[in-house]
Parts: sequence; C-alpha cells; structure tokens
Amino acid sequence: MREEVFMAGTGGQGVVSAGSLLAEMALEQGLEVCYISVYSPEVRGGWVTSTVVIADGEVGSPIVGEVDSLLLFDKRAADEHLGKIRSGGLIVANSSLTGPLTVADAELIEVPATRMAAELGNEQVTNIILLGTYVKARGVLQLSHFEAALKTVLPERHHKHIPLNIEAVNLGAEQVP
Amino acid sequence: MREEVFMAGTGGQGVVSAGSLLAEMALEQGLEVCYISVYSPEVRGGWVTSTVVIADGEVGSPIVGEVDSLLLFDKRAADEHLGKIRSGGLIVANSSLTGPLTVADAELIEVPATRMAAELGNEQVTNIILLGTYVKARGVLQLSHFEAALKTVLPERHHKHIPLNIEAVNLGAEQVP
Amino acid sequence: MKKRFRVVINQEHCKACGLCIEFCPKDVLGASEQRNRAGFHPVEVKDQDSCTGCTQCALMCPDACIEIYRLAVEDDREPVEEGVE
Amino acid sequence: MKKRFRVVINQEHCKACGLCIEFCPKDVLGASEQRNRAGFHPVEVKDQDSCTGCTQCALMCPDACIEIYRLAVEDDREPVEEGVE
Amino acid sequence: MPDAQDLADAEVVYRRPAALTEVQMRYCPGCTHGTAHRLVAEVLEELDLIDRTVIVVTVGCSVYADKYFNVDAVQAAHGRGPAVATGIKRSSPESIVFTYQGDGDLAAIGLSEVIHTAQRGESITVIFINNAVFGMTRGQMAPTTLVGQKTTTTPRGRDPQIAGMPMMVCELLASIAGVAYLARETMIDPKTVRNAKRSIKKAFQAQVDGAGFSLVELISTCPVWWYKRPLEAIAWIREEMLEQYPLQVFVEYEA
Amino acid sequence: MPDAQDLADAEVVYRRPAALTEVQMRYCPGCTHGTAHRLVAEVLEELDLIDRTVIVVTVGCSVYADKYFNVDAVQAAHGRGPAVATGIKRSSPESIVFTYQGDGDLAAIGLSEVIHTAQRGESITVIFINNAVFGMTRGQMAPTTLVGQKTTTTPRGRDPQIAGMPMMVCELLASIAGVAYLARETMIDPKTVRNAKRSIKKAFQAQVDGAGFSLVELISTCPVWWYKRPLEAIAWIREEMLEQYPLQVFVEYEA
Amino acid sequence: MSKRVMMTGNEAVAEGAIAAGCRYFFGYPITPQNAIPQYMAEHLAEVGGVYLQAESELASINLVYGAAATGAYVMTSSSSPGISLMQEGLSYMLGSELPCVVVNMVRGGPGLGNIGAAQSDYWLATRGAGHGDGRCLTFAPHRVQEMYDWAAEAFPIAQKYRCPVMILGDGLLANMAEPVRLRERQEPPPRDQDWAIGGRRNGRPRRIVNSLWTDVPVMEALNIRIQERFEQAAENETRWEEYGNDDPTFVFAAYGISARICKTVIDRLAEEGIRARLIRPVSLFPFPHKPFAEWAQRVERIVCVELSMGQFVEDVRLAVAGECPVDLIWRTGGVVLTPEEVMARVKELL
Amino acid sequence: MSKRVMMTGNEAVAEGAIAAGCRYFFGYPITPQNAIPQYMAEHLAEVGGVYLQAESELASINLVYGAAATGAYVMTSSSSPGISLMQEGLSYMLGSELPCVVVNMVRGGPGLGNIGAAQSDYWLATRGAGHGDGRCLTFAPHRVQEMYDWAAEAFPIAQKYRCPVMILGDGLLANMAEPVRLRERQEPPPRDQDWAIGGRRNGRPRRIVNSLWTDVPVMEALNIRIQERFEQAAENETRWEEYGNDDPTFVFAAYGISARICKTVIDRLAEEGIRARLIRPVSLFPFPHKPFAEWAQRVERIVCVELSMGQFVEDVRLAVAGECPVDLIWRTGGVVLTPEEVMARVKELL
Ligand SMILES: Cc1ncc(C[n+]2csc(CCOP(=O)(O)OP(=O)(O)O)c2C)c(N)n1
Ligand SMILES: Cc1ncc(C[n+]2csc(CCOP(=O)(O)OP(=O)(O)O)c2C)c(N)n1
Ligand code: SF4
Ligand code: SF4
Ligand code: SF4
Ligand code: SF4
Ligand code: SF4
Ligand code: SF4
Ligand SMILES: [Mg+2]
Ligand SMILES: [Mg+2]
Repeated sequence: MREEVFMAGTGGQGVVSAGSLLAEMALEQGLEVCYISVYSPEVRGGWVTSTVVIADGEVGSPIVGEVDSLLLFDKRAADEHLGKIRSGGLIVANSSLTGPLTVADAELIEVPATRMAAELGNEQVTNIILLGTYVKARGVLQLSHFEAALKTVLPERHHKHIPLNIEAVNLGAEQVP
Repeated sequence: MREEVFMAGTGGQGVVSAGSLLAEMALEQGLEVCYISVYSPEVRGGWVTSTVVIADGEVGSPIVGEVDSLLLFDKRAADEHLGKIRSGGLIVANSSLTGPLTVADAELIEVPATRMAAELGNEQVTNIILLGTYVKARGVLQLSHFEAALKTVLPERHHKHIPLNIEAVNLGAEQVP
Repeated sequence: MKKRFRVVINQEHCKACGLCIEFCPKDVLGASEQRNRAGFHPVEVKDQDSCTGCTQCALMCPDACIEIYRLAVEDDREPVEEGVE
Repeated sequence: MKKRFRVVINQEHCKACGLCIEFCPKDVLGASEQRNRAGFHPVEVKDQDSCTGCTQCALMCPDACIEIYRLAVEDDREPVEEGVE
Repeated sequence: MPDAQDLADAEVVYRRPAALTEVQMRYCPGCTHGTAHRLVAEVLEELDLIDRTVIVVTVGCSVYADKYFNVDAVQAAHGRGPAVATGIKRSSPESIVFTYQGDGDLAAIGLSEVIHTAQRGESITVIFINNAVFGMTRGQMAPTTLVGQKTTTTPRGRDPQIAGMPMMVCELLASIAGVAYLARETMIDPKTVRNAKRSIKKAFQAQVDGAGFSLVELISTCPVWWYKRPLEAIAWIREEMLEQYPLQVFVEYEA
Repeated sequence: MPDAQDLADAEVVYRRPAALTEVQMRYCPGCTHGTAHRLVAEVLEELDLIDRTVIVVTVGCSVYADKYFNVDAVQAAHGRGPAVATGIKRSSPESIVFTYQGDGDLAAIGLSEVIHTAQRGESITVIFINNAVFGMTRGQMAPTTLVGQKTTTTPRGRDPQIAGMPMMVCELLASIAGVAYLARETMIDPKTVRNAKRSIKKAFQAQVDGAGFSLVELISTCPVWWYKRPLEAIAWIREEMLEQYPLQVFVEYEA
Repeated sequence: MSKRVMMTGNEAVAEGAIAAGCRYFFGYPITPQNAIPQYMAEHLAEVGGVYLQAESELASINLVYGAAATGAYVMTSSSSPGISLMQEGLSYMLGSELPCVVVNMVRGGPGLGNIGAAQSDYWLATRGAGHGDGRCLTFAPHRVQEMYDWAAEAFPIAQKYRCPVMILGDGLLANMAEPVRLRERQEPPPRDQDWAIGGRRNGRPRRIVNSLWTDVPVMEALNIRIQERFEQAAENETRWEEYGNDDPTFVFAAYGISARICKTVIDRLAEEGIRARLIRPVSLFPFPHKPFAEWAQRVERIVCVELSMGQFVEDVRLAVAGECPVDLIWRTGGVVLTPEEVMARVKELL
Repeated sequence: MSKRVMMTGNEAVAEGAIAAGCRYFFGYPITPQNAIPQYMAEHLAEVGGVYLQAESELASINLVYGAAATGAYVMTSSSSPGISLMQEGLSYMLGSELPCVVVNMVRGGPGLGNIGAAQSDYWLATRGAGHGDGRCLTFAPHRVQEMYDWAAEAFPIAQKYRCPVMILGDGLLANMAEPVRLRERQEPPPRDQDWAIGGRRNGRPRRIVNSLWTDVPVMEALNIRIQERFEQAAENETRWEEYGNDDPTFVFAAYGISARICKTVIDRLAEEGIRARLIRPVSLFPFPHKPFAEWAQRVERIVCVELSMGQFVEDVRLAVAGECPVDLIWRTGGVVLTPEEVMARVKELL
C-alpha cells in the first residue's frame, strides 16, 4: 500500500499542520510515512504545499508526480495543482475559496470548509475539516488516531483547543457523501 | 644528445648564476635547455642546487637522478651529492672547500677555485672558474658563447666585471688536465 | 489659488504595514476594506481634502507605493486609487 | 664580596646580528674571528671583567643565545664560550 | 492608472524614483529594506547616475535587488560584495559602484572584504542594512543582534558570555584612513528618513568626486524575525536599537 | 656546555627560558621574531603556564614556532589562527591558548577571524608581529607596509592611491567591547623590550583571569626584506615605523 | 524499544550527533540546513555542550579544527556554497589527521543557485577536501532514520580513521519528516587519544598538530598513512544496500534521495512485470565497487539515476570497467526526478 | 622571428597573459608562484594595467569576478591552498557565466604541505570549481614555452565558453627556466560582449550578472547551457600530444611535468629496444578520451605516471573502459619521480 497525499494553499491556512497531523496519524496507526512542506521564498503571503506519502512498508520516493489524493485549500492552489490527480484519485476542495471545480477522472468532494469553520467559531480549523473529509473518504487512515496525533502536534498550551478540533474533524468526515 | 649538469653549494657561492650562465650558453649555441635552482627555506645560509639539462632536441625530464656532470662547490655539497654521478661522468670540485675527494667510476677534476679566485682578486668568481673547467672538460658547450651569455645574465651596471669573468672562465678552462 | 493635493496609492504594491497611516499628520489615509491580490487590505485615501502635501506618508512607505501631486487647479473629484477592482 | 658576572654565549645559535654588541654599555662583547657551522662569526666575550650583569645584551638577543650568571665567588678564569671548536 | 491623464499636468510633489523598476519588492510588510531602496534610488536619480551605476547585490533578503533597481547589477557571493565592487571599479573606473549589504553579509562573513576595501580607500559606496538579524535565512543571530534578543539561534536571548557583544561596524571603520564618508542613520520617522537620504547622497557624492570609500549604515527593521508588527518594530528601533547604535556621522565629507 | 658544571652554583641572572626548546630558531640574523619568542617564553614560565598552554602556530616565517616553544602546538591555516584558538578554548577551557601571527596572517587574510574573536571576547591571547612585509613568501607588500616602502610587489614603493594607507590593527580593534588588553610595543632597545614583555604578561594574565581577548602588537624587524642590516633595521623602526605605528596601550587590564 | 517520533532530516542529524556524544557544534546558517544549527542552539545547552555561531563557514571549519585537536567529538554543517568555503580547512584536517563530522545538505548550484534538492556536490564530497590527495569518508543516508543513525556512527568512524567524515544529504532529505526511533543520548567518550592537545598536563611531552612537512618524503609518508587508513576504511566501512528483483534485467545505481525514487520505480515496474534491481551505495567514499562489478556481469545494463549531470555515474563506470553499458538519467539545478519521469525514461532505454 | 629568452614558468605565464591583452591581475602571494604577482606588479603598470594585491585568495577570486563582469581579460594565480579557498568563487563564476584565467602552481598537500612539485590537485582542477555541476576548462602545459602560449590562449577560450580556464602547473614548472619565444604584446580586445556590465551607457537596457535562480527549471537550463558549452569545448579545445614509438607495446599516460619525465624514459627505453609511447593530455578537461580508447585496443597496457595517488588515472580508466589494463606509477607530497625510478618500475610491470 502506498498513498500519496498532496495539499496546497496559502501561508496561514494550516497546510503545514494538516500535513503533519496526517503524518502523525499514520505513525499512530503503525504505518510508515514521509512528510514534507515546501513554501515560496516570501516569508509572508506566499504559497505552501504539503506532501504526505503513507505506506505499509518502506516509503520509497517522497517525490510524487501524480497523486492519489489532493487537498485544495484555495483557488490559486486549485488552478495550479488540479492536474496532479491520478485517475481514480480523490480531491477534497475547500469550495469556500476554490469555487466550483470540474474533474474528469477522479472523485471530487467539495466542502465549504472556511464557511463551516467560521460557523464553528474559528476559521483556523478549516484545514481540520478538510482533513476529516479526506480521512473518512479515502479510508487509508482511521479517524480514531486523530486525537493522539493532535496531542503530539499541538503544543501543550494549545491543548484546550482539542475539543474544537475533534468537532471539526468529525464535521469534515460527515461531509463524505 | 642530453647532458645533465648538477651543481650544489651554499647560498652566496654563485650556484644560481653558474646555472643560469650555463643555460644561456646553451641557448646561444642553439641548443635546448632547462634550468632550475632549488634552495632550502632559510633565507640566509642554506643550501642551493642548480640543475641544467641541455639537449639538441626537446628537453625531456628536467628531473635528474644520476647526472652526467657534477659541480661541487663545498664539502656539504660533496658529502650530499657525490653519489649522483653517472658512471663515466665528470665531477668538477672546488677543492678549496671540498677537500680531497675519491671517486670510483667517473672523471674527477679538482680545482682550488676559491683560492684561485682570491688570487684573481675576487672570491666571487669562484663559480666562473669551475664553470670554465666544466665547459672545457666536457665539451658540450663552447667557451666562445660565454661572453654573450654573461652579457644577458649580468645586469648592465655590472658589465664592468666582464673582463674579470672572462679571465676567470679561461683560467678554469686551463685547469683541464 | 488654493493648493490641492492628490495622493496616489499603488494598492497592489501596498502591504498594509500602516506606516503611512501612522505618520500622516492629517489622518488622510486609512486601511481599505478590500483585499489586494496578495491578500492585504491596502491603504486608501480617506480624506483627500485634508492633505497638505507634506510627503510624510511617501517618505515612510517602504514599498514606494505613494505618489503625491499638486494640482494646478482646484478639483473636487474623488481621490485617485489604483489597482483594486 | 665583589660581584663577578659570567656571560655565556651559545655560539652555534649566534647569527652575528650584532645587537648585543651594540647594546652592551660596557663593550664587553665582540665578533669572533672564527666561523660557526652556519658560517657566521659569532659573538664572543672580549672583556668579561667589565660586565655589570645588566642583561642588556640578553634582552636584545633575538636568538636567545645569551645567558648571564652572577658568580658566588671571585673568579679570574677565561670567559666561557660554547660551540665553536 | 485611473485619472493618470488628469495628473499629467499636475506638479509632482513625490513620485517613485526612476532608478526603481516597476517590480513589486518582495520584502515583508513594514520592512525598511524597501525604504532604503527608495532612498538610494532617489539619490541616484538626483545625482544623474542611473546610466553609470552598477549595484552589487549581495546575499540576504535584498538578494533580489537586481530586480528593483533600474541599473546594471552584479550579484556577489555572500559577504564578497566589496571585493566584487572593487573588481568592477578598478576595471571600469567611470562606473559608480555600490554594494547593498545586510549585517550578516557585511558584518559576519564579509567583514574582511569591507574593511580591506575601506582601507584601500576604494571609491565605492556601501549601503549597510543593520537589522540585527539574518532575515533571509529565517531569523538567526547576526553579529549585530542585541544582548538578550531572541533569535532562532539564540532561543534564550543573545548571551554576551557566549556570543560576545553586538558588533559596531561604524565604530570599527571610523579609524580607517581610506574612509571618505561614514554615517549611521535610521528610517523610523520622516526626519530620520530625510537624514538617511542626505547621508546616502553624501556617500555617493564622495564616490563621484573620487574621494574614497563611503558607507552608510541604516538601522533597519525586520518585523518578522523580531516577532513584531511594523509599528512595533519602528518603536523597537527607537527604544532599543538606537541605544546600542547611536546615530552619528563618523567621517564627514564636503565636496 | 663547557664549564657548565662550574656555573651550577652561580646565580642565574638571565637564562634561556624553559618554555623554549633547545632548537635553534631559523629566523634570519637580527630578526626580532626570535626576541618575541623569547619574551613570550619568559612570560609563560613566569606565570607557570607551560603545562597548560597551547600555541596556535600560523603561516609566516614563524610557521616553525612549534619547534621552538616547549608547549603543545597546533598549526593553523593561513589567517585562521584565532578561529582555531577559539575552537581549542571552547572545547578545552582550562587551556591557555595563544596565536602567534604575522601581519600578513593577521591583517591580510586573517582579519575577519581576529576581529570576530575579539568581538566575542574570546579569552585567548594574540601575539601579533608587525614587520610591514610578508617575510616568508619573500618580501611582498603587507597591509601594514609603509607608504613608499619598496617590496617585491611594490617595486616602485607602496602607492596609497593603489594600495591604500597602512592598516592600523590596534586602532581598528580598540573600539571592540570584547577586548581586555590591547597594546602596541616594539623591541628596539632594552627599554622597549622590557615594555613589550610587560604587555605580553598582562595579555596572558588577562586570559588567565578569563577577562577576554588580549592582543599585543609587536613592531618587529625584517632585515632581509627591508634590504637592511640588523642595526639599520632597528634604526628604521625607530625612525619610520614608529611614526606610522605609535607605541601605546590601547586597552588596559589590571588583574 | 523507544517510541518513534516524527523528525526532519535536519533535526535527526543534529539529534543523532548529540546522542553520539557530540558536544561542540560550530556553524553558519545557510538554507536548506538551518534547522541543524537551530536544533543545536536549542539542545546542546541541555547537555553542557557548546553551540557557537561562526561568522562564516571558513571560521566554522577552523573552529572545528581547533576543537578536533583537543580530541573532542565536533561537528559542523552547511550546504553547497558553504562547503566550497570549507575546502581549505578540510584539507588541513586531513593533513593534520584530525577527525570531525561535516554535514552537507546539497542545494542547486553552481553559484548561489537555489535551495532545491540536488546531488551536484558528488565530486566535492568524494573527490573534494580541497587540495592534495586526501578526501573525506562520505556517507549518503536516504531516510531520516538513517540520517540519525549515520550522524551517530560518523563520530567513531572519524576518530578511527582520523579524518573528516561527510554526511551527504540534500534539500529534501534535510526538510522532510519521517518517524525516527531515538536511542539514549550518550556521554562523550574520554579524550584519551595520544595526539590530542590542550596543554602538557602533568608535564607530559608536548604534542604537535601540524600539516606542514617541508621534508618531502615525510609528507609523502603522511599521504601513504592517510591512504592506508582509507584502505582499511574500504575494508570495514564500505556499505551499500540492494533492493528489488533477484534476477533483474537491469540494475539501477542511485544514492540518497535518488535511490528512494528508484525504489518506487522498481515497485511499479514489477507491477508491469519488468525486473529491476537497485544498488544503493551508502558509503560514497569508500565506494562499493564490488556489487557493481558483480552485477555488471549478469545484467543487460546499469542505469544511473542522479540529481546531477554525470558525477556519480563516473564512479559507477569505474566500478563497471566496461563490463556492461552504463546509462544515465539525470536532472539538476534543484529539479527533482519524479518516479513517473524515471519510469518513462528507463523504458526508452530498455 | 623574435629571439628566445630564458624565463621561468611563472614569468612566462605572466608575460603570456600580458601579451594576450590581460590588464587586470588580482592575487595573493603563495609559494611556489610568487614570481607571477611580482612580475605583474612590475610590468602591468608599463601597459596601463592594474596589479592589485588582494588581502586573500577569497578576495582575489571575487575581485576577478567583478572585473570579469565588466568584460575585461582578468587573471589570478595561486597554489593549492589558495585554490581551495577560491572554490566558492569559481562556482559563482560558472553560475554567472563569467570568464577568467586562474593559474594553479600545485604544491605538496594536503594542508599546508610543502612547496615541492605535485600534481595532487588534479581532481580540484578537473572536478573542482566548488559546488554544483560546473568545472573549469583546464590545460596543463609541460614546457615553459607552452606556459607562455597557454596563458595567452586561455583568455579567448575563457571568453568563448564564458567560464574560468585553469592553467595547471606545479612547483617545478613554475620555477624552472627555459627558452621562450615571445610575441608582441597585444592591446586588450574591446569589451563589447552583450553581457558586460559597467553602467547603462547611453541608456541601454540594464544588464544583470547573476547566479541565483530560485525557479529550478531556469537553473537547470543554465546548467544545460554550461554543459553545452563544455561539449563545444570538447569538440574544439581537446588537445593532446603523442610521443615515442609508433608501434608500442605499451603506452604511458601522463600530463605536465610527469609527461616530460616519461619522454626521457621513452628515449632511454628505446635505446634498450623497448617500444613505448606517451599520450600527454594537454587539456585535462575536456579530457582527450579518443587516443586512450584507440590505443587501448592496440597495446598490452597503459601505464599512468602521476605525482598524486591515483587521481589522473581515473580519467584514463574512464577513457579506457576496461579495454586494457591500466597501471599506475606515482609519488606524492612533493616527491618527484626520476626517470630512473620510472624506468625501474615500468620494467617490473612489463
Ligand atoms: C557562503 C554562504 N553562506 C551562507 C549563506 C546563507 N545566507 C544567505 S543570506 C544570509 C544572511 C542574511 O542576513 P543579512 O545579511 O543580515 O541580510 P538580511 O536578510 O537580514 O537583510 C545567509 C547566512 C549563503 N548564501 N552563502
Ligand atoms: C591560503 C594561503 N595563502 C597564502 C599562503 C602563503 N603565505 C605563507 S606565509 C604568507 C605571509 C606571511 O607574512 P606574515 O604573516 O607577515 O609573516 P612573516 O613571514 O612576515 O613573519 C603567505 C602569504 C599560504 N600559506 N596559504
Ligand atoms: S502628504 Fe502629508 S498630509 Fe498628505 S497624506 Fe501624505 S502624510 Fe498625509
Ligand atoms: S506605508 Fe506603503 S506599504 Fe505601508 S501601508 Fe502605507 S502605502 Fe501601504
Ligand atoms: S650583561 Fe650588560 S655589561 Fe654584561 S655583556 Fe651583557 S650588556 Fe654587556
Ligand atoms: S644578539 Fe645574539 S645572535 Fe645577535 S650577535 Fe649577539 S649573541 Fe649573536
Ligand atoms: S525577513 Fe526581515 S529583513 Fe527580510 S524582508 Fe522580511 S522583514 Fe525584511
Ligand atoms: S624573512 Fe624577515 S621576518 Fe622572516 S625570518 Fe627573515 S628577517 Fe625574519
Ligand atoms: Mg540582517
Ligand atoms: Mg610580516
């Protein structure tokens, strides 16, 4: 098993932490994983991507061409990366910012995550909602590992936000048709 | 034809200029030549050697192992380098400083050059006397090129010493038995 | 003839650092509600009439976004802005 | 008890720079006729008796060739030299 | 530009200097690298040097400065700007050559080159941006970092027992014979901006006159790696940086 | 040593210091590198540091100093002595570490390292031999070469228009906070030799006390590449060098 | 066994060094390896170590030289331009027979280049160490766990062969995170080497660390001694991994990040029924000639995959010595090959 | 034709550069090449040129970088440790596509080493130029006349391929004197390159000299462009000399001073009836693969002779690709082979 996930967005949208949460979940689940974030040289306002490769044995290439799953955080990301999806793959799009998308050969789940996050009271959990959708829809990882992963990734002083994040991830999971 | 000449002495004895004069004579004579001086790191009082390789075609190795001709300026030089002579070669020794030498398998000409130079009025021409002996005895170069070589090597302001040098070189030549 | 100034902001280059707003002695400038392509709320001219053309704002702008003109004639039109649709 | 000094020169190390000779206020030192192994005419003690043990020579010697001793007893022996056979 | 036509016959009170291109600068919001660029550009235009000037771009956040200045540009290895500038000046003496260097570039890796260039009295100009940090590489300690300042490599604040005291570049250069103009300025309010420009102008004038080496140190903000908002950064210069780095004209030049 | 036995019970007024080996130094006649060695050795002995000391030998005529000093020695790349010394000191803080550097080594290629080391207030000592020339490589111009001085690379004399003015290392370092002791001395008569030793002693004492960086510049002879006899060289220091390089204690240290 | 934690290659190499007993780090920031000095600045103090930010890479390597002379475990890290600046210092380390560990997280070059992942410092790493005949022992991990392990292994190896050991990574290996199983941090070993300086403690004879030998045969003897150590290292420290089909039609040759790309390609080719194998040198110097020489007899071709324009392939060709064709697939300048691209290009070759 | 004059290799390389129109020299003294800066200090003023003594080799190469950017013929020279210090700068020259000439009179290494003659910077010269894929075009004269000639030829070649050209000598070639036939000194060519900076004269569009390309495909394209120039250079500038018997039983491979030793050995062997030939690469990069590949088919063996511990032999092995055995005779650390020693050792091999 090898699952390649690619996420793209703009600095500040939580692309990095979504990637690192996925990686931790894989680790919790006893899988092998490799995760990398890349950003543009600007310190502020540039683009960000995360690549997470999950495997049940040794992770080979951390470099991906076409990917199994694509998480698109905004329109720039969608314009740039939509073509990366492997035929039969899964796209989770933050439709609040991507607008409507069309894909030929892959499953597309559009989640108005920014709006939903705002409704939950914190736009910051947009990424967690998308994560929930991805995890549930793709089925490679189990949602049950989310909380443990969160505890590792989140600095102690932010642990008070754990309930909100769990709510968000579940909300995301519920979006799977 | 390839003639390898090696000279050794102490800084100040004219080992460098003797080498460079030989090289110029060879050049005057239309031969190919390669000449190098090497000295110990001390700025004052160290050893000096000159190697001159003369050939009628391309000069191959500027590095010599055993040599055809050896000019020994003093005892340290003789102790160190006597063994360098090729069998059948020529050794010209400044017997004023080397003391008496014994060689098995080569021609040895002992010239009390320092004393003779002092008698000529200038110890500085010791090297020229030895040069004269070498040139005459070995016969590779012709003494007639000495003056032209001297003019090239000697800075203009020292050209007044040319007659003394010519006297010295001839004196050296006369020492050939 | 009464002097009138026109402050022109390159809103696409503006990064909303706020230095011009802070240093304008006449409170001419303020943050726009809109975002530019880089996602910043750029500065806009809120009160053109009060501008004395003192150039403090332009002197402080790290992104050379501000140009200031003295008009030859009186002019009551809206302030000039640039870049944000 | 009259003080007597003994200046000891390491003549093999001496390079005949002449600084000690120049700076000896009592003209105790001078150049030797002989050469050492490096070919220099090293310094020798010419007039031991005039030496006041002032150490000027040793202070100036760049080659640390000079040692100075104050003898416990009077002593008229020849100055001590080292190295040149 | 809407209404541009309308401004055609208006008198220009202030406009983007011709020595800057139209390219948007990549600096972070409130970073006074941009201010420094603008001032240099104004001076180049006012002294009519645009067609003679070569900027030596160095490594730091200003590494893209070749895109912003409307003059010939040479990008130099980290710290080697003054040597590169000297190479240009010696082989093309009519050129006006300046380096634009950060405190990492000039005061850390490039210290030798700038001092030797000053020492030789090379007629080049150095614009030295002291923002007390390595901006480009993400906020490490610079030689100029203040005591106690937290950076990514002084997580507990700069400890002078370990890292020494901040380096005072102008004080270091002040004793050097080849220096024609030397000043420390900042850009934290209109007055200091004007002073900074005046110093920059004198520095270039010194070069035009072949008077020798000129350098202007500009105490500059790095809001991002000071973990501050732009206005806080300005305040921090006023309250902390200028304490360590008093503004001063160290070597004066009059044409 | 003839008669050595005889001197056994004589009182030593002056003897070769124990911190020097018996090896003959290779310096040219009248070269005060040797004097400097002797003074450092005397100080090491007097402060009882022989068993704790590491000399960092640098590249120049003194590159064989490891043969002359009776202490641990590390040979450093040209100019990098202070960095090497810092590496030793940081990993072996009980050691007394000093570099011995010529003006080519310290003021040309190694300028950055010595300044940064001073800036950090590294507790090491630098013995800096300024002889206005590159001795070892056969007499080229150094940063410290006097104006008009002929060297093998300034055959018409140093021209400040081309090569700038002589570099004043102590003046350069004097403004640096990390410096505990800084002085310029020479060795041209018994008095200046004594002063030089006193300064060297203070410099090492500063290190022993962990007070910070110490450096003693010694204006030194190079008779050979000044094309002078030893006594002429001494006179040239008195008449020319000290004009350019006045003797002074720049930063004082009292235990 | 301890839990595994996610770490980047940069963090792993830093923590691995600390775990091995390294207590001295001198470095100068440069992307993409800034997290190494930052990690050291944060964590060395915890164990009584010294993080000192050097003013340049020139200073870094010479600070390392000084600390190495005292017998300490010492490390520096940098990326391509910084490693270029260390060349003289590395040559001195070799000449003075001093051990240290140097990490190079290679970026796109030449010049200032960019911070992308590249392998174009292969020559610099395997033929470098400046002037003279010496070179660094060089190891090229391809996973974060391996980064950690090699950082730790590198120190005793450096001590054993008294030379710099280089760990060669790239912009990707530096910044990607993978699970790492950490061992307990060890105390530094005693500095009881008979060459370590620091003062003639208890009046022992003085010691000299030196690379100047004007007497040429002595210098030659030093070179021979160094070379003999390298030969010992070739016997003891040559490492490689093989992966894939046991009866391949062709063999990939790749190290570091490229080798990981090849592994994925091999798996995909297997799905298509194409039999491929990988030889992944872990030690680049000493280079594992043996597996190449052996497989060269048995396969149709060897296909090198490298993120440089034909550097690594030279070592492969030297090992293969004409026994079979050696092809090359490359990208450079920070461009990274994707498995798809390698698949496509390898199929053209077959 | 002009008279021949005795000159050392150092003087010849300096005079050759001046004769070619080089008017800018930046350098820092180091034995055994001090006569080069000294010659330049003495003679550049005669022709209105600039000799500037740099404060270090780091400064030298960056001064060169600046002057090269103005389109001028510019040169520096050094010896091994100094060349190590220039590695970053050389990489920048390549990245910014700037031409210059660099002379390396190799000495014994590693470290401070000694000032004897050595060839142990072969890798540094042919694989060096710091980080990244680039390298210098490198030529290795073996006579003083050739030093002069190559110094002159190097400048237009550097301009043509927009890269540094290295002239590789050693302590012997530097300081030995041979007759040299001098040509007239030429005026420097006009600086009309379309990339040369110095100010936007007459308002022309600005020019940028740069090696930073954050966009990785752009960086890769630069590398490909550089590589293409190298391929052109391989076509146009590959030079070698052959010497000796036309029907040899074996072939010597040697460059520079070693090649001269081999010539004498070949002559002596001929006297003994042993048929030997020499292939002497004059260009080391581009390396003359062809003669090696061809002779390898026809001889029993190829015997490399080098003053280093197996650097040059790698290029020979790459060229021979297993076609015949390749042996190696070496000395290092400043020790020079004598013809006698080569004779003796080659006879053991045959
Ligand atoms: C030889 C080398 N070492 C290190 C670097 C990495 N580097 C790039 S910029 C920089 C420091 C930048 O700081 P500064 O000069 O203060 O400029 P700022 O970004 O603060 O404006 C460093 C260390 C490099 N590019 N080259
Ligand atoms: C990297 C490097 N560059 C150049 C040299 C050559 N070199 C050796 S000593 C020296 C200068 C010596 O001058 P100085 O430091 O003044 O010492 P002095 O001989 O005058 O005592 C130079 C340039 C070197 N060894 N290494
Ligand atoms: S010119 Fe002066 S008054 Fe007008 S907006 Fe700017 S700062 Fe305000
Ligand atoms: S100063 Fe410039 S960048 Fe900052 S808010 Fe004002 S216009 Fe925008
Ligand atoms: S101690 Fe004084 S008096 Fe005696 S020899 Fe020396 S300098 Fe002269
Ligand atoms: S000072 Fe020393 S070296 Fe000089 S002459 Fe006197 S004893 Fe000899
Ligand atoms: S990181 Fe700092 S110096 Fe760099 S652009 Fe941003 S604010 Fe300016
Ligand atoms: S060359 Fe000069 S510095 Fe060197 S030993 Fe001789 S006199 Fe002293
Ligand atoms: Mg900075
Ligand atoms: Mg000196």
